[in-house]
Amino acid sequence: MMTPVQQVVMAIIQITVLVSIILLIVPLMTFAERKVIGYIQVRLGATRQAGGIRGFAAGINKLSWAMGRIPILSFFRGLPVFAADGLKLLLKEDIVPDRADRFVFVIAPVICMIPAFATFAVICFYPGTLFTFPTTFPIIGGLPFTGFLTDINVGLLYIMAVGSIGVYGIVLGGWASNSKYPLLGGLRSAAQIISYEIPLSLSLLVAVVLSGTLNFRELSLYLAGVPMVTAAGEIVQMPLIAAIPLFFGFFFYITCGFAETNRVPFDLAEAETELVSGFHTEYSGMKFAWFMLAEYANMMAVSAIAAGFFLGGHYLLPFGLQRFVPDSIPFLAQPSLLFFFGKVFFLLFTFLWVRATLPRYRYDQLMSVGWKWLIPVTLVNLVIAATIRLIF
Amino acid sequence: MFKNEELEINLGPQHPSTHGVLRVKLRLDGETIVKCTPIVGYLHRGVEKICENKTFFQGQVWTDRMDYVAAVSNNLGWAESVEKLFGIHVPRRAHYVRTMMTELNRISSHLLWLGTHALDIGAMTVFLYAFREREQILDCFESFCGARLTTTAFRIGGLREDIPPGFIKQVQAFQDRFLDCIDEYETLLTENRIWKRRTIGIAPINADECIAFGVTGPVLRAAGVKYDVRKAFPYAAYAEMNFEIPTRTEADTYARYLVRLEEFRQSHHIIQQCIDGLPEGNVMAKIPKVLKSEVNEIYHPIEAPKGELGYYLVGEKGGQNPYRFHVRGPSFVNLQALPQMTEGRLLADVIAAIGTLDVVLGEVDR
Amino acid sequence: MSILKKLLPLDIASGMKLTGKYFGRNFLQANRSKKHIHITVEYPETPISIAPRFRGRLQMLRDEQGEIKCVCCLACEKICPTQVITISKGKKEGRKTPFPTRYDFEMERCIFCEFCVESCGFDSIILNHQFELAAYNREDFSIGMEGQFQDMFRVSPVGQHSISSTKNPDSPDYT
Amino acid sequence: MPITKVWIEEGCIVCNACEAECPDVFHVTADSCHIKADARIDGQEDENRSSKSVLQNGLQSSLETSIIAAAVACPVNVIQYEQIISQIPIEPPKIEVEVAIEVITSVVPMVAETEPALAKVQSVISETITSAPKPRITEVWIDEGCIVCNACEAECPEVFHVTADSCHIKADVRLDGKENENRFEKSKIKQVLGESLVEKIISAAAGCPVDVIKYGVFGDVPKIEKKLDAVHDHSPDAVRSFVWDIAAAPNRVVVMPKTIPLPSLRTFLAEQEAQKIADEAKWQKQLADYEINKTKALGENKEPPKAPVRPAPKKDDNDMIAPVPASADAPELLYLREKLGASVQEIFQQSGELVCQVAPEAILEALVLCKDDPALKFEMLVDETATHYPVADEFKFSIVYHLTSLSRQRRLRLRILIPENYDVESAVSVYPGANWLEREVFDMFGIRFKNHPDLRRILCPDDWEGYPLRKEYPTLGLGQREIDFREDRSGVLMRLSLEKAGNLNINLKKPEAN
Repeated sequence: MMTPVQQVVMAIIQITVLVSIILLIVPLMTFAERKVIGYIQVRLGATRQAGGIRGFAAGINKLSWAMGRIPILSFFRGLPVFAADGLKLLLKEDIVPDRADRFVFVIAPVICMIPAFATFAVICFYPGTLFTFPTTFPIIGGLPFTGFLTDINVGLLYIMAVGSIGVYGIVLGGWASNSKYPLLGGLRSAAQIISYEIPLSLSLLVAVVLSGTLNFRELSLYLAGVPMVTAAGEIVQMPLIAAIPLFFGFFFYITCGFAETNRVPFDLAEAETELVSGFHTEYSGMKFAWFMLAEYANMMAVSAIAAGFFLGGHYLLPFGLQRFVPDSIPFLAQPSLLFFFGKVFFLLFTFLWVRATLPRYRYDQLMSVGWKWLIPVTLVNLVIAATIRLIF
Repeated sequence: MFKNEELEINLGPQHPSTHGVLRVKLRLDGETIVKCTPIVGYLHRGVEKICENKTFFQGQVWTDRMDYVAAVSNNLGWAESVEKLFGIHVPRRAHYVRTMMTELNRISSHLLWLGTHALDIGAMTVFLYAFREREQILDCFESFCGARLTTTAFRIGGLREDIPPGFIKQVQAFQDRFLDCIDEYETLLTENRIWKRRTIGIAPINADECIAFGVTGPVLRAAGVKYDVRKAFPYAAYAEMNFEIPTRTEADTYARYLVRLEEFRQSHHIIQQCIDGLPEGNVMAKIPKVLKSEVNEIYHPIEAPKGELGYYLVGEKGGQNPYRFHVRGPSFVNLQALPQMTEGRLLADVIAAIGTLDVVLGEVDR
Repeated sequence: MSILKKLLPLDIASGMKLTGKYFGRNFLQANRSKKHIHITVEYPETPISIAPRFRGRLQMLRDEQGEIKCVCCLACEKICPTQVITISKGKKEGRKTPFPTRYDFEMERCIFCEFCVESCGFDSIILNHQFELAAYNREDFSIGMEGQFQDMFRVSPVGQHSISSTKNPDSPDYT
Repeated sequence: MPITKVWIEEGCIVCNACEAECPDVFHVTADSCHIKADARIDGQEDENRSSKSVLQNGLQSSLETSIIAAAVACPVNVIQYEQIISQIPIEPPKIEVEVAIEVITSVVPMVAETEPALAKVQSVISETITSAPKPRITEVWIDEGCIVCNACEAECPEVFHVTADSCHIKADVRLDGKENENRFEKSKIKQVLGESLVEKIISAAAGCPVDVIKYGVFGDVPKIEKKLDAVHDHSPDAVRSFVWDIAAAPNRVVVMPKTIPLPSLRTFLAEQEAQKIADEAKWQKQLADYEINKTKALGENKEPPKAPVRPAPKKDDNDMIAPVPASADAPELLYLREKLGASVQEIFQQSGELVCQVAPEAILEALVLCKDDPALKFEMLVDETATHYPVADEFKFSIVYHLTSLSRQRRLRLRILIPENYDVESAVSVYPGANWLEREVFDMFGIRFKNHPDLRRILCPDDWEGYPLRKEYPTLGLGQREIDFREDRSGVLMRLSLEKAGNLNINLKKPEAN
């Protein structure tokens, strides 16, 4: 067992690693958004830095121009843009509107961002030890570095509880701007989150009902089809037929996830062409960047949950199909960080892909889709899952 | 028990989806529109007054700048109305080339409409796909007359020069791939459930209201009225062309979308006929270097991409410039119907309605 | 059937397929391969094609002897819809026809309609292929016969990329 | 001096410059330039290269200046003319004699006392005048447009005196001894000074940047080169600045129309009738002239003049047939006249368009009829606009309604003529689409419409003054900053004036923007 000091140090190290990964992936996502949507729209996206004809920027530009000759690698031209983007947002003038509610205006992006980051506390990236610190390390020498921060047994509850706080940031930001378009955007967002919280929870309940646990790590392992030992000592394995509600549940969850993260086709809160930019019309500089961070971190969280619950988590095949991969195959049969992140990145790509393809729902249509369509369907799915659980 | 308060909100003049500097004053009850008042004039440059002080030759460059996405159509209207005022007989080859260019321009204008309309409703990618084809058309314009947007394409009495070598090949290359491109747009939009929900039944205006408000063009045709100036009062070489007037009866945004898509195909068909049947001969009528008009007044409408574009010209005896010049811009007249289409509906529908009316503020304000 | 159609998002799937196809094609192909999938051009590095009739900036021409061809008939000044051309007539030793002592072209108002070139009976002006017409001062837009940068006979140093490289604009036979 | 003959030599470039200068004589077609038949005495029009066409007597002196202007404007100098030139171009010598007497009497009063002496002096003077080899400046004046640049005073301080806001001719050189602004009024110079100051005055006039100094000279003008015109090469780093070239600024006065271009069958027929009568009268006069000349020539045993030829109607090789109004035969127009009766003022067709002019009081009735009558059924009002006729007496505006029948595919133009301050009945109750169109007419012309639901300005701001499309409204907007589009942006004029100032040792300051 670890001493309290060791626990604290370990937690700090893990949090630092996690937050840096998020903070790295989020700007990379903004870069990927440009490039993916650019490629889809038969153009190139970002390819270069601004800069003089001499010096560092020019060197990078030259390098990326050479990179352009190589397929696939040419996708990563203009990669330094993400750093420039962040720098720009940091250095930009921070404007607070004259009649805005100053305190709320400043606090709103923080409210938006903190829950988005807090969600990652219970997400399990790897169900076990990634590596062990060498014994030469002070304090933490010889301790394992696990693929998850905490392993609490109400992980899902925590996710749903924390995740629903983020909308307050949007509502308050829209309200505090003291401007009409942000107000409309904030109100839309409030209504939207309330409507979609229910089908989101219902679709996640499928996983809970099937596995019987709220622990993220156990959930993901069980739903991947791995035989598990219960507290009573029985060996349980997910029946194959449970893949059916899981499969549909995945789509429902992803749909609700789009709505929760305010992405197209449900980006009504910041509808570019209707409400100019919705709730963050009046925001600029770092405060705007926090909203962005929150949005992309939310996307990552949704992707990670979807990957962990529905897409087989750390194993290769989703929906419990992993059992057909014989254990004798060395790499593919084992859980891996690579599989998990591969699925997360694919889902993140899907966010961008959908954004480039679909139009936007109207406000009332979004509501009707949520209430009249998604809630009944997820309920039916839940009943099916419960039936399967009961019978098998 | 509850206090109802209406919110007044200005959509524009700076707004991403008002397509220029249109300002719409909206009174909202929640997100429902109680009153909608379009306010125009932010781009008023006095084109009519300017043209009254320019010669008939010079006037053409101002028509480029009214409906700048359909400059060739405007040029055609100007050239034809001056020719009508003077009674100039234009060679047949010039008519064919004019028809071809105008139809290309109709496609390019509709492409811009399609792209921006889809973008307003949230579909980003159609915009770029539409601009890909539009770019090819603009390349054709560039090789024909040297400019891409403000074309000043035609001259009074015909064309400045004959078509350049290789031009037909260039247009044919566009023709060959354009039908596939229409299918791409349709894949992204026509059957898409979100697109259908956003457009079906939105911003309706029936045939009687259209006629009452003087609304013309695809909006009128989507209401089931088979009226097209190209058929009703043929000009240029349209009398010799074989094409259909696409109509729908639903009179909503989706119907207008389908009508315009069908117009793509009809324009494609007309261009093909122009290429195949392009007659030989000179392209410029013999006209004096100084045009001095007789006392006459004419109103010459053409079917611009947005609807009936009419030029009203009054000629003075011996005058080198028009005594009076008036433009009946289709966008200007069509925009009148906006309150009719949006009142009692939702805020997002205003965006769809402005998009589906296809207004260009350069023409509204002139 | 219709319920099934409503349940299964095939319409969305076909749209995703199309956009996915374009992404895949662009992703797998080098940006600068022979066949471009993308329509954008990396402009300063990649040369772009200009149609022969392109209407760029006004430029005066010289004849074989290096003489200015313009004879000050004022046809261009008269026809210009925006009055950007100002000409002063003058005489020059050993030349029969009048000689422009001043030929001003105010590019900021020019609308590139090519009426001036059309009206010129002596082929003494053209609109060249220059499209990079930016400048740092308003005064730099008024182009005359003299001046370091605003010479009517030369292209501006800003527009190095926009002249097709095959033709030398300084040569007298440039058309 | 009347011009008798005009012809065009080889080398015409069909540049149209001559027609712009003198449209009465020259007529430029697509590929050649003609002398008009009306101007020629033989009444024919051909390409007229090298054959000298004789102008009609009446036109010879009246068109003199414009023909000379056209000849000067010709870029290739192919327009030639024959002119009757009198011997002494400038200057009646009588004035000089008077001046001389005055000078002499004032300078040598002692001599003038005796009559024979005076006669002697007079004879001397007349001798000097007729044989005078030396030139004399007789009068100096300053035209409009002086920019008070001080250049003339630097050149010739004896004559010119530049004050703060104007330029004067000094009192002591003037014959009348007064000093004033001296615009238009040619001030006579004292004869004594006339000779000595010739070079100075001429160089001052040449040095004037706006060329407003004019002088009358007697005798041969000494050749003084305009130094500044010769310069056209200069170093690229010359000072560049903004100088307003006032002389080149276009005239911004509103030119009001002189005619009433209101197409009308009645007017057209009346004009044609009048033209026919005038032509006939002209022809009769030509015949009569010929008869007189013939008898006169026969009486003097000279060769009789050619018989006049009746000029054939002008034929152009253009693809252009000017559309003329024709009487109405369209059933719509006839039906309208039958239905509306006396309120229809005129019906006709022109350019294939149907026009029906009704009384302004009956316009609503006419619109209702057009819309609802099953025989007409003009469902749509496509356009409504107005035209301003400031010259006309009985009316000031015409309002036209363009109606289209979608079902029958016909168009009709209804027209009313209204005086100033007449409130027209609004068409909105019949055609709701007229709303914005009438607002535009109100905005642009100030015509008010009765019973219009929302008569506000539409394109102009609400507080705009004036009605822009009226003819008296200037093209340069009211209250707009005057921008001289011909300002010296490339700095040529500035450079010239700076150089000149440098030559004259004047420090020209750069004007400051206020």
